[in-house]
Amino acid sequence: MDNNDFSLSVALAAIEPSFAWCIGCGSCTATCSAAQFTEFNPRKINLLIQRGEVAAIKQELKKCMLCGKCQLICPRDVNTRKIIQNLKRIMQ
Amino acid sequence: MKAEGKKKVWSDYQKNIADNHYFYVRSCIRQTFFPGSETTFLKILRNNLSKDIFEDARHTTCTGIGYHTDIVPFETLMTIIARQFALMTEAGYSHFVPSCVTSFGIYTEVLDTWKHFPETEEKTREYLWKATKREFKVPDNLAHTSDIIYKFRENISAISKYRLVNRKTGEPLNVVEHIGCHYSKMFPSSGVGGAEFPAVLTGMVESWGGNVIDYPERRHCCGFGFRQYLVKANRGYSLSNSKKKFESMQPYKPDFIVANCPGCAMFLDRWQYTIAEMEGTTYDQFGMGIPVLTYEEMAGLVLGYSPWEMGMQMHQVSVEPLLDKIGVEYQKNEKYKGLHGQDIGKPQKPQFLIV
Amino acid sequence: MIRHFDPFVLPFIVGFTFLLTALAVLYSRWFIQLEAGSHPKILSAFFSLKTLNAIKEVFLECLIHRKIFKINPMLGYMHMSLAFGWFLLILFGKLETFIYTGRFANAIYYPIFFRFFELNPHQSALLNFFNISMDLLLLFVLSGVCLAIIKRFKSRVTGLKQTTKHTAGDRWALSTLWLIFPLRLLSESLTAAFSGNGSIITQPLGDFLGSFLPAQQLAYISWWGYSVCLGGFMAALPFSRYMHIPTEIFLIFLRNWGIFTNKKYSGVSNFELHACSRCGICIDVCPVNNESGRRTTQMVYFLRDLREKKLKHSITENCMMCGRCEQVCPVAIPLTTQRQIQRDKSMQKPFSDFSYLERISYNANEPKTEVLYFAGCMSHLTPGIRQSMIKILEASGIKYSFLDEKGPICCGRPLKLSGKTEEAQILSEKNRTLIMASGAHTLVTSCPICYKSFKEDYHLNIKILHHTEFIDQLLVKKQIAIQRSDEKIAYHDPCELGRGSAIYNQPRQIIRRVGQLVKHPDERENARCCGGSLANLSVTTSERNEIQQSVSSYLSSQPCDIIATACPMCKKSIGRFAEKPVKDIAELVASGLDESFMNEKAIKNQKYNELIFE
Amino acid sequence: MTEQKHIVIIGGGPAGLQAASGLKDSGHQITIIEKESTIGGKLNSWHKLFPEFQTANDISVYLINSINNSNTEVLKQTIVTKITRENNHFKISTAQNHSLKADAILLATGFELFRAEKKEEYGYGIYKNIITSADLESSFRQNGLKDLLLGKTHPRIGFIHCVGSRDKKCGNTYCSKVCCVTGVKQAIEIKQLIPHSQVFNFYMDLRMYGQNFEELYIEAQQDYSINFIRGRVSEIAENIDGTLQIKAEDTLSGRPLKMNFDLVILLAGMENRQDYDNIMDNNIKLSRSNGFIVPINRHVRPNETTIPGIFIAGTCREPLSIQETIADAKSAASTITEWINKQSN
Amino acid sequence: MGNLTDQLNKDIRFIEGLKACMNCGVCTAICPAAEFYQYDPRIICDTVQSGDDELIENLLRSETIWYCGECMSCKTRCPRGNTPGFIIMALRKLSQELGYFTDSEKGRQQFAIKRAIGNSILTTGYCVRPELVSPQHHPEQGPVWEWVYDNLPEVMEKTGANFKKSGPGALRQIEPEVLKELHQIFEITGGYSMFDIIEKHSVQKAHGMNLDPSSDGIDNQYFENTYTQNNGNHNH
Repeated sequence: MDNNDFSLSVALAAIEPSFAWCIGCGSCTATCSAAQFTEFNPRKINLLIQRGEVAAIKQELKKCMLCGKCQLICPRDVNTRKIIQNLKRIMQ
Repeated sequence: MKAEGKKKVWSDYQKNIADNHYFYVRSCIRQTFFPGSETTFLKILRNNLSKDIFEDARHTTCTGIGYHTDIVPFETLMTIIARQFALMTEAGYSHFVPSCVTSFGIYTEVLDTWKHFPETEEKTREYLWKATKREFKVPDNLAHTSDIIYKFRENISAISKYRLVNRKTGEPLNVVEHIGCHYSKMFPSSGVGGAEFPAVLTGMVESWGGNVIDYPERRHCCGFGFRQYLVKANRGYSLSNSKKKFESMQPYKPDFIVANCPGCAMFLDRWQYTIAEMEGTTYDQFGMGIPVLTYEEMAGLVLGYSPWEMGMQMHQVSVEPLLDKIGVEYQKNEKYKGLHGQDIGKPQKPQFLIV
Repeated sequence: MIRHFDPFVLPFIVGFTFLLTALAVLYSRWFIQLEAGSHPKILSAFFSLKTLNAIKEVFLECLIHRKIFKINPMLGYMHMSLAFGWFLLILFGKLETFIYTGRFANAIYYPIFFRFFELNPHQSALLNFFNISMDLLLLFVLSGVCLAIIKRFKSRVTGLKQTTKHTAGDRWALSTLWLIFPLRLLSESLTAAFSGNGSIITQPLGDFLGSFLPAQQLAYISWWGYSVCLGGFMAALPFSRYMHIPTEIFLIFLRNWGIFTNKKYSGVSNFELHACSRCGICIDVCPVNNESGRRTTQMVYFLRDLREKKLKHSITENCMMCGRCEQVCPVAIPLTTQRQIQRDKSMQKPFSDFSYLERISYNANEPKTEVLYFAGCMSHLTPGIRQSMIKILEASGIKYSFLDEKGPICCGRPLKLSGKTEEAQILSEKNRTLIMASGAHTLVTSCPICYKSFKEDYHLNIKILHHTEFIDQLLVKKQIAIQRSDEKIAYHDPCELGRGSAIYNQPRQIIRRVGQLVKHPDERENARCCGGSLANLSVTTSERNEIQQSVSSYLSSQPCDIIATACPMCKKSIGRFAEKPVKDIAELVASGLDESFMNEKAIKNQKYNELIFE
Repeated sequence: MTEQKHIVIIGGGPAGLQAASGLKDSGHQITIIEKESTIGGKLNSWHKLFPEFQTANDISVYLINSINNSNTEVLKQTIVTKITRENNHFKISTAQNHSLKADAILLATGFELFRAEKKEEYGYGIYKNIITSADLESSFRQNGLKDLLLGKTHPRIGFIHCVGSRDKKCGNTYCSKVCCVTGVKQAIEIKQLIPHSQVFNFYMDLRMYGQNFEELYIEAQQDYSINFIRGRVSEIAENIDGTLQIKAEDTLSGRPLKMNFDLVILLAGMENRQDYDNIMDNNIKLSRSNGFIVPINRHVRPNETTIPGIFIAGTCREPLSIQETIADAKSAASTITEWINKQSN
Repeated sequence: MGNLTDQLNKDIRFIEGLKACMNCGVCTAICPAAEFYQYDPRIICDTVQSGDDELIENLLRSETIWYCGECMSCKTRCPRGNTPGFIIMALRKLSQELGYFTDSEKGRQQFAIKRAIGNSILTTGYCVRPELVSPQHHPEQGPVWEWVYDNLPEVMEKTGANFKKSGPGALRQIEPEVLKELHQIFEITGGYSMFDIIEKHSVQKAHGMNLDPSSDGIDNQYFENTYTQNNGNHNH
């Protein structure tokens, strides 16, 4: 953990800090359109950002269809779609 | 580090260790790699401490390694163990002393299982009777050989010839103690000092003048992992675990490592060689590695036993630097000689590790 | 003979020539940049009624400013007085000089500074008539200027909540513009004071001023000022919002000849861009602005930044794409298209991998299905809608199947809106194949977002209906019937369905059958954005909530029992804060279904299929 | 007016004080027996109270004032040695040789903090810079962690939840209930004190059961960017530089995780280790569960023990927050008055 | 509860090992295997606790259950008194009984272990004997061991071992009648049948892989394969 790369979470925090509000309830993953067909797991992505495990995220991100369901059901009003959107831009 | 804190912990784990009349069983790994240690243990008990310790030639392995590689069923294991107990009972002993930590763990586990599931003990008695017509009593006292040495550490200290002190500087030697996982992790109360800060080796080291160092990965497994070492394809597991420990202890500049588990002692010795040859790194300043002792050898040295009769030539990491620090007198050229001084050749020198 | 030159006209001439050259250069460049195929189109359309229409429109929009009048007469008058008044001044001035000199061709500045050059009062009645009318026109224009000045300092007077922030070019042009006509009045009056060539306004004013001022000297200075301002204004024009005055004229012609901005940025886009008068009408209607006081992202600023090449991602992305601004834009610029183009640009190479979709295939649960129902992602979060649709479909007795029963593949519109067109296509292709595989002749969806992309991007050769259209047809063809209740229902038009797809009537027809439809100000084209829109990629959650909150409270405050809508997203956004029950039309219908009727007609459904799906 | 009775309250903490002030106008004689030299109980060692950061001192001052200039008698530094029952009253004798006749006894003996050294793997009392939540409160009272962090400006600080709670290994299967929110509260306080510190909470579940607790948790995440990791810490070891290495699993990402900390705070749970049996004479037997005293009925008679005349209030019955304790003490007071009235007619 | 769960519940170590897991992850935190392999004991507990036969069968056929080193560190820590290590042992037993173990690379290694350790127990009375640790299979043992290995009788004599002689002492020869008792115990307690099951399924697998397992001993292709093959997909 001490040698993880937190640059991404720092960069993202400047644009959209709400990823840190996640309580890991997993409802985003439960509702995710992509998650019914794949292992895609928005909850985990959100977590990996916080843990600075960037490498794992990149491939995963590509599965998101940006449909925005996650946003509608998040109990903590995490701006999930904006987060993914910006991640895509940062990592591109 | 606040020592008094630890002392408090130890006080919670005062283990009852019988003080005489032991029934001794050997260890697969100990007798294979460091038979001298077992010899030394018996000598110390019989000659220095004049205790009665009996070994029955008919005892066998506890099949622990087979059990922990999952090829030997629990029932078989329990019955084999029952047989050992039977031998003990027949010999009129009731204090059972295994030389192996894995065995010790297994004996503890089996006794615990019999306590919680009496039907299993019944079944085992049945099996044993069917197979060997033997019967047994459960031992009154179960102690690992290191517990025995721990119990008599002060007596040994009283008659010691050497101290675990650097003869030149007078400084106590820095000792890394490593406890076999199965000694007390499974049943903390079965080990002297419990699972977190076992006192069994620390007690010896401290009463013989040494200074035990505590390092972050102290509790970590040496990495034997049974199948993880025995199968060539898995040895990376074994190696990486030991490596983790070496890296974690290095900054404390240990003078030697002492272990109470046959496997651990051997691995911590051999993996230093492997890492040196693979990566060109050793964990001391001189490229010779950190000497790894069995607690029997440590006791033997303190009492002035000849390192070579104790079989310390069988270590891959040379022990001489340590012997010199302590000031032990020994014959350099005797090291690789046979019992009657005959020449039986010498091991080759490793590429990197200095011997 | 009369003097025909004086150095003070130089500033005007310089400014004027600069303006002409500038426009010539720019317009010809943009004209060349027009999309391939536009030029022949123009040629063919040039000699046709289209051109006449264009001229009419120019007159109505650029001079009279009809649209602005509609939105708010005060503002309309202001624009008209300035534009039309000024136009007439030029026209009458020209005529006056023509009659006076008897020559048509005069120095370009001559009519403008006529009163300076011709000091003797007119003799003929005709000329006096012109003199009078010129004075009146000047008054007319000045009234506009006054309003403009008031507007700037007290915008609410002209009915605008906010007015646009200005750039340097704007400020320069603006201040010169304000000065032009007062100075003209002053110069003419002062001149009249000593020459008596004034008319009903300038003469008395001149006499009055002359009574205590050295009229002759001041007049000359004032003429200088007048010329400088004129020249200054024209010089500043290409760099200011006033660029819209000439540009709009061209744009109207292009539009009438059928030239629009399509998917790519082209020459016409430039015309559109510069035709924006920054009137600021789009600011007031913008949901993002209204609720969150964000004053950077509205179209007027978006276009300005784009024009000045300092457009930021955050600006491009912070828009609900609800299309309300486009609705009210007096210049009728295709604003959302413009923004979409910028989004497409901002997204570099594709960054998605939907290979996992390959595994999915359509397995028909029955041999032949006529109607294919696609709930859409959002409807899966509003089971009410989904279940109601099933109930209705069952009742109708049509052979249908539920494409995304197990959960949907996104229609791709959200990706498209975020500028990832290519990636969106992968999704739409996948859905397309699934839809076609079903063999259905009609596709019904509950989600306006999906509906729009089905219509626009899917190129399906089968009927595509939003469930409101579908239900309406069912009712019209008496396939289902509902018992009418006397509940008052206010309908909220979803952006994508209303402005987006021009479906306003079907929902209302259905509601009239269910209960009483309640009218309210912000409906149809003027419907508000619910705040849920997926199009906005940078709005924060709290800003989103503010928008949802105000829409909800607006709707709740209407004299109704139920708030109805036809979009799962709207339902969720409004439902979150509304004090009154929020229902989707499908739910209203499903709950009001007339069972007895159902049974009777259950037999006839085969006929029905022939009826609507010929 | 019924004849005056004598009510003895054992324990001068929040529960005892509140009960006393609830009874002071009942016309009965009230005695508080407190083993410490001051009354106020654990309140005296807390700094601020969740969820609104109310100063603990204010509360104790309030409680103490509420019994001032009433005829309530307070015996400080007094330890009860024996309680015997004599026909319809009790006799209480103390180590300080008092002998009191009591018609009713209220046990407000409170709780003891779990002895964190029992979780050896966490090395409390063995490694420096491992402290309990209580230690942290007192160092807050002495204003700051300077002595602990040696002026580090960017320290990394870890909170370990459920220490001595929900843990069979140390015999406490129950949840101590207040540690979750305490951890969140203290994390925030640390952030306020050392803005550049990195704070991590290791939890199994966060049980934000009370009004505004969840809001505090949200605040911790949103305004103080405190990190929460769902995973129980397995062990702590000291590095050569004195920092602490912890091991845990980040169960939400399913990865083992190793981190170094400058300071680790153990959120020690509540225990009731009072040896009542020794004090009570043989015919008085309180029923206990997990060490806490069991009332006749948790729902409707929470303050009455199985022995008529002996009542309970506060955390000697179950883990409670300060607010709950005080509410409980109020109910205990009225229960006692009712009971006495019943007795006398 | 599924059928596999029932079978697991027959194993005392399973009953002992899994009481009620609350997924706190402390076992994974302490686990040496989790640091090295893609391995998470918590998830294994969770899976067996789910009682879902399909999931458990996948587990029994997976590499995962063979990663544990049985150091039992997890037993010390679990706040609910579970022992993931025991659960693993129960799973491995079942995986072998059902023949699932040959589906995984790590599982197939049971063959090598049986041939080496199993046979050693039965023939020498000890799991490990110096003869078994050939420098060829154990390069990591280093030159000193090579020297020991080449001079076993002398070296052992010097250290006071009773190498291959009768009577007590280290490395003594275990007498035939003792071995007989051992065999009978294996016979009666199911030790042999476990060996046979391992042999049976392994031999089948060997043929499936076109590798010769030979009748016994360690000089054959399948031993070589199971003893040395590592596809490198096991670690983080």
